[in-house]
Amino acid sequence: MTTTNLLELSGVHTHIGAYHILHGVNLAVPKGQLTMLLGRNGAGKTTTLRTIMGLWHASQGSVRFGSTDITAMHTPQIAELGIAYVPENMGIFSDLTVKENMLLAARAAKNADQMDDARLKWIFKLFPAVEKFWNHPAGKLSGGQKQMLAVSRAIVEPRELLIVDEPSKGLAPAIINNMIDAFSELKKSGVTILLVEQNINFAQRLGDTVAVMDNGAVVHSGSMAAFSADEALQQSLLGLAL
Amino acid sequence: MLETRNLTIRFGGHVAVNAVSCAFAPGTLTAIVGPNGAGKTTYFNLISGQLKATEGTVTLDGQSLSGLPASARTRAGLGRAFQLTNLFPNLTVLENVRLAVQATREGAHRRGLNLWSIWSDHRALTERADQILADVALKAKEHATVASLPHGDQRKLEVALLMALEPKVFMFDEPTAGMNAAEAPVILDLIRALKKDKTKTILLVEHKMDVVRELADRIIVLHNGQLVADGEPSEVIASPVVQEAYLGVAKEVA
Amino acid sequence: QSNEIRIAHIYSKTGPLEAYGKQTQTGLMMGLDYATGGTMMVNGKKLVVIEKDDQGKPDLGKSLLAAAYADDKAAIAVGPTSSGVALAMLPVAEEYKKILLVEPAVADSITGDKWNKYIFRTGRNSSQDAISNAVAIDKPGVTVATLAQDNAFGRDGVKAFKDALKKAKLAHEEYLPAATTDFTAGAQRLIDKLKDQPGRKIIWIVWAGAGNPFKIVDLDLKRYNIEIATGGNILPAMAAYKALPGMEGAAYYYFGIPKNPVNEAMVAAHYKEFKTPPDFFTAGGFSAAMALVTALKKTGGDTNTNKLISTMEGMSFDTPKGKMTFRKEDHQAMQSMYHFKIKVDPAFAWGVPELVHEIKPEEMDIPIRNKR
Amino acid sequence: MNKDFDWKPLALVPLLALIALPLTGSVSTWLTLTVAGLAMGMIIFIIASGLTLVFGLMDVLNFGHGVFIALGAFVASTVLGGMSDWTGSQELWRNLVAVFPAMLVAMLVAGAVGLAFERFIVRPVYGQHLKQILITMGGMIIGEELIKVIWGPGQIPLPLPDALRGSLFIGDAAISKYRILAVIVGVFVFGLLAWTLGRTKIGLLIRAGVQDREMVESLGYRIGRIFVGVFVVGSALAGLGGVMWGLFQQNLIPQMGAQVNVLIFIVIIIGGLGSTTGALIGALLVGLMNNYTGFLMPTLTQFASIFLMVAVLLWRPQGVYPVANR
Amino acid sequence: MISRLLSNDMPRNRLLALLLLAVVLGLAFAPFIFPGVKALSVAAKVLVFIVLVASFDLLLGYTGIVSFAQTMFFGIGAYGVAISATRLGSGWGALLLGLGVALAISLVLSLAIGLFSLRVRAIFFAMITLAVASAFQTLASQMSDFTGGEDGLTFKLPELISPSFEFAEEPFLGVSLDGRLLCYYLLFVLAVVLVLALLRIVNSPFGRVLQAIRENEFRAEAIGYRVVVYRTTASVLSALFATLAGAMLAIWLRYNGPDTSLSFEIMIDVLLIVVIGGMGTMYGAVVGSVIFVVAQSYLQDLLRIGSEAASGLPGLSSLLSPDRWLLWLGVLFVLSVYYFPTGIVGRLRK
Ligand SMILES: Nc1ncnc2c1ncn2[C@@H]1O[C@H](COP(=O)(O)OP(=O)(O)OP(=O)(O)O)[C@@H](O)[C@H]1O
Ligand SMILES: Nc1ncnc2c1ncn2[C@@H]1O[C@H](COP(=O)(O)OP(=O)(O)OP(=O)(O)O)[C@@H](O)[C@H]1O
Ligand SMILES: [Mg+2]
Ligand SMILES: [Mg+2]
Repeated sequence: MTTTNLLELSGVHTHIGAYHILHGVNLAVPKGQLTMLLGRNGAGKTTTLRTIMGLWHASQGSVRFGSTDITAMHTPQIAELGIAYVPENMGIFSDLTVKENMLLAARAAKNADQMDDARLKWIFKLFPAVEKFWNHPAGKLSGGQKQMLAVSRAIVEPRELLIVDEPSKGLAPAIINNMIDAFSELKKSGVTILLVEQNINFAQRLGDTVAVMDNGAVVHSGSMAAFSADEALQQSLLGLAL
Repeated sequence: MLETRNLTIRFGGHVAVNAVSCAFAPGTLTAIVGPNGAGKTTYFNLISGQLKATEGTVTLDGQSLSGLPASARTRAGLGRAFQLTNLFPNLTVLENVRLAVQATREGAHRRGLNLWSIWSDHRALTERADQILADVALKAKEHATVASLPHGDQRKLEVALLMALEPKVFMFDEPTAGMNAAEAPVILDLIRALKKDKTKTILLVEHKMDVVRELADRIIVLHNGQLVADGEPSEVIASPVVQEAYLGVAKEVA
Repeated sequence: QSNEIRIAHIYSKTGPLEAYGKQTQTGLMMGLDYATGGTMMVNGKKLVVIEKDDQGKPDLGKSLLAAAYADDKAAIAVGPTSSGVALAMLPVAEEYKKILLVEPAVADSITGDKWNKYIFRTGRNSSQDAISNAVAIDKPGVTVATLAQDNAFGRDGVKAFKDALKKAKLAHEEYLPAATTDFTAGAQRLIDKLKDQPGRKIIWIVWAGAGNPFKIVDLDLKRYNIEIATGGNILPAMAAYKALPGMEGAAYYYFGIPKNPVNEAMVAAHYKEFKTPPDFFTAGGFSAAMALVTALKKTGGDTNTNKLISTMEGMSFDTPKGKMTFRKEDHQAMQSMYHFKIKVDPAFAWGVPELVHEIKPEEMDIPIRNKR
Repeated sequence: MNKDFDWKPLALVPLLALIALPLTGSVSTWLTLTVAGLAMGMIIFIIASGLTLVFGLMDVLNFGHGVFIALGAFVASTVLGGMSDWTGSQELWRNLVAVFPAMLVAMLVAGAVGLAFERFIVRPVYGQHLKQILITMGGMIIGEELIKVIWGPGQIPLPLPDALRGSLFIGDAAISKYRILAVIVGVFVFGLLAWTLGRTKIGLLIRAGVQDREMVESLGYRIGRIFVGVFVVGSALAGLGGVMWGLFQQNLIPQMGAQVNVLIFIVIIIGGLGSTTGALIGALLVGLMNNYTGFLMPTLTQFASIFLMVAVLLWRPQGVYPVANR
Repeated sequence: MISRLLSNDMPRNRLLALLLLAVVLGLAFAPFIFPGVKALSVAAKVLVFIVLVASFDLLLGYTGIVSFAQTMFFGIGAYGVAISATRLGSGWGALLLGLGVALAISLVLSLAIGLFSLRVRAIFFAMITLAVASAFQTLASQMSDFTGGEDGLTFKLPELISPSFEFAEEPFLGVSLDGRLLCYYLLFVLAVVLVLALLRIVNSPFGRVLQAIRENEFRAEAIGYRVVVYRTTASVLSALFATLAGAMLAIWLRYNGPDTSLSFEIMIDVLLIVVIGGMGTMYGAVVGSVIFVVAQSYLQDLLRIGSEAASGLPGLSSLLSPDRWLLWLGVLFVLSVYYFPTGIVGRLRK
């Protein structure tokens, strides 16, 4: 199977202030697949995602999205190319209602009536809380509900690439199942997904390819199947067996 | 003994915690589980005083805490770590912990209002803080500012602050959420050590069922704000409410 | 050193009264030039003016005056623009035993209870303003109500005015906060008090500052036959008078009114330099210069303070407003004021005050308020 | 939105007027005061409306806002000064023809200066209140001094066009004509703002951007440009407010902007930071309150609006219409 | 020893230490190093501002409260001295009584404002204090029988610290030994003591709690600190120190009026100094005050030189005119926020 890479980072270095965080990250996200980015706390996963989104800029190396070089582009431009991003802290607008949060994510809609009904229904089915609290201020949601809203926002309109930072944290097992369903459905519809995850089961069930980071660099990448099978590798990279 | 009686809170029409009566004995670890939005965090908020109950009471060792503000409840012996990390972002890791040590040790409320002694003279506080940081494996980063810590380390610090308070009641709200599987044991070991102490009351909100199964002496289940199950871990997990509403039938992943 | 006479001019070069202060400075320089015949010399000594900016701040004025006397060795100081600054400065003159010629600060207490013997004033004081206005409108059968700022300036003014009214009846005193912008409420109270009075009804306004109390005519006072009267003001402020043709009052100065050679010279010089007529405070600065040079000429250029004081007490000197005399008791310059009536002339951007009558110093009974 | 519209704050305005009725004594006096107060409120609303956007929505504590008000007024004086044929005319339409371009030019100039102000002064300090206070204060000083350089440090007159002087009468109660114009302009500004913020996404975007700028950008919005745009509109509205305020005062001083700062901050706070309706109510309440206390207890007028603000905050600590749940 | 005196809060940077040493020595010997009435006035103003700014930094830098009422308390101190000296004569008793009454009023007022407003949103607190301060200013000018209104009060103080008192015939090192000199040293000692006291307070356990509250009020409450108590205590302390600074001003000027101690302009100067110096560092107050007050006092002189140099270029020279000194002060505001985001002390310590 020959796959083209939708997103490609090569030799990316990122500095935050005086700190040198990423030391030459090479990462390829094949089109139409779900790529899992794993690694210990502090390995640089979040930093990598933020660098892709242009929230921090690489000091060296390049980031390509499809045929576009997005290394130096500004965040809104990058998002407009068709990338949705769920940050680690969820980025909920707590003063706005759930509806308003969703409306902002739906770029094509001018007001709430113009949002895609079928898609909303689908979201409501996956994450009932979003419907239930539709007119509530989002700041009042529970931790898990916020997480659901954050993911719902990312999928309210179709996007080519979905980047999600730890979507499963704080979710009840039943909802994690929904989340897994959601991502597999999205994948089926042709969306490419890049996920950072700590929940290994989650990672294993969904991932097509895997990349493991440590100390600001990708130290392993390959297919999920091969990674799952190789316990010694897991042990050495993550300090545990899946 | 921590006890809530008929504890209720309404937000407009929505009853987030509905008449929950429950007692927690020292020396036991009670896990609180339930779907997202079940009211677990809100229940904690009611106990620790971040929210005012619409109805019901909270007592600790027979002393009523109901009218007290959060700070007074903390001084009375309730300790709390938050679900969403909530620290002093521009102070160093060490100072964060030291502040918590100062807050509750040795009648230290007065010490907090002490305007005239020099802070750095209070060596004992620093030593204690250092010790706690060693416990949560953050010693190496004690001079880093909190804002620059990765998410996982912030979670650890959150727990460290709780430890520093040396409360009678420990309330953990998803302490390992977002923590790497290799790091989580540090926190879990701490909780195990607390359990050994046998005098502490421990409440733990956690979605990872393997953790719950291993640590809990007892599980209570909240659903739509109501207490719907209470008992032995294996029993409760096997019960149909939990299987259906929480675990999403048998497709357990965590 | 002995070939120079240093004069410090401390005024609001900047701050809220900047525009006034600058007029004074212009007038002072023109006056010195005129009085010395363009030489800036008196008895072979050069007059040097040192400018200092008090920014309208009393504390600053105070330390500047001290610095002027001590560091800059000024023999005489002129200024300042604001009364508050002047009052803070008075003790400094006494401390350093040097003359302070106050111009144009108006507060009565400068030559009243806060006075000391080193203080002279060429500018008019509040009483002169108020009393001249009283003289202008004080007729039998007239009912007057006053509208003033609720501060020392307004209350002093009304008090002096009230004391000077002999024939007219005072119906009401209205004090509004100095920062008032909407005068409707005050106007309504005035109307309520005046509307049922018989005879001629006048609201006398004493107001300095940003608000525009003349807007009350928009409430159509004519319905009740109520007129408005007020003193003179600087030209931009008199733009508001355009809406009040026929209004009467008494002014300190208007360039078209006094007929004397000094005024003619000043107006001509001012037109030449700035293409505009001189204003209120220009005349003041000019008068101060005339007083200084007259005194210095009399002492033969001697700046000994006691000698200057004895020379200046009772001294008369020419100014754009005619002859002024420093009263011996309180060193206040006695001077004419002008009863005017507003005429609207499209050639001018302001309401033009036409002279009705020159109120000579003798016609005004200005009380002596210092405790000498 | 209409179903559960919170009418209580709206009722405050007639309530205040009713309380004042027995106190003022005569109906015609009360009517004069009330109508003048409401119209004054409208003028205050116009000068405060820009700040609703800048401070209320964008959360920029712009102490320099007053400078745009002053700027608008001074620009108007120049424009009107050049059209004395039109302003001097007795015909209303000719006067309005003169006032309209004055407003337009004032808004354009204020908006353009706002653009520069945003770029050089406000942009580095979004989200940092303290620095905003300082840097905009600096901007205010610079602006005021530049006004002095251009128009001179003194007072300059801005006479009201002839046909707008004087009053109309309802029985014995007088209503000055200019205030009627102010009400018309105020209603127009209110309508436009309420529509833009209520019916389009722009209001949401700004509020979201204030909370989490990075997230809004990650959603693909160029929040930087939106902020610039809103700031420019806010400044232009301040310029318009300046024209109205200047014509009301009839004379201008460079410090006039600083003088209205506290007043408009009070209005915005009463309104609930960012709510247009709230700001309108705040302005009307302040206008009425000033007139009633001015009539009943003149010495207390200065404290009236502060008292009002404290009272409102005791009732609703977030202002009458907190924007978060608008 | 020095370290205890500074409450173990050392400058932690050699340049900063040298700078502070220079400031202290410069102020200690100011009458001898910088001759002239103006220079001494500037030095005295620096002393007053150091205390005022340091008191404000306790509130702003350490506790994170933005208040515009600091000059109100400053004014209360100044009026306390001024009114009692005007009414009760020029004795030490009157001076102390006035100060005592002023401190009591500040205490009550700051307590009231604190308890009421610290419960509302931070930004509302700022606006409320702004409104209260402006109302207070109006009040001071309206109660003119008592306060002298806009004109203010000029008064006499004890002989010992008045200019007319000379305790030695001969000048010493060219400086006449008079009451003015004594007055300056009184201020100097007061300033040193007060700043050291503030330094002690911010480095006490209490001071640390304040910083915690500034960082995250919610969490500070959760770990057991009663936030309202701490914040109110901080506002009261800050108000009291500001009152003392006001008294120092009145003692030096022997005059007080609304513009001198209550004006919003002073408030803004104070804010700017805190930012230039470095928020949350008492040393910032010291360094910032010196730089700012000196710059403000001599800016006009500097501009005069500039505008003479630029007299050939009409546009530039009207901008460089000394009358437009405020313009440049405004530019200074803007630039200092741009280039010293952490203040001088923050930058040096980095
Ligand atoms: N603002 C910052 N300033 C300085 N260092 C930072 C900052 N943000 C992150 N870092 C550092 O960058 C490194 C990588 O952090 P990052 O957040 O990318 O880790 P992560 O892999 O996402 O960890 P986690 O799983 O805990 O979220 C960490 O060592 C962290 O301390
Ligand atoms: N301040 C509030 N105002 C209104 N509703 C609230 C408030 N706080 C919580 N809620 C609601 O109460 C319910 C319970 O929330 P809570 O945070 O206790 O859930 P939780 O059980 O902790 O869930 P999670 O596992 O997702 O953290 C939620 O539906 C939430 O929306
Ligand atoms: Mg991360
Ligand atoms: Mg929760």
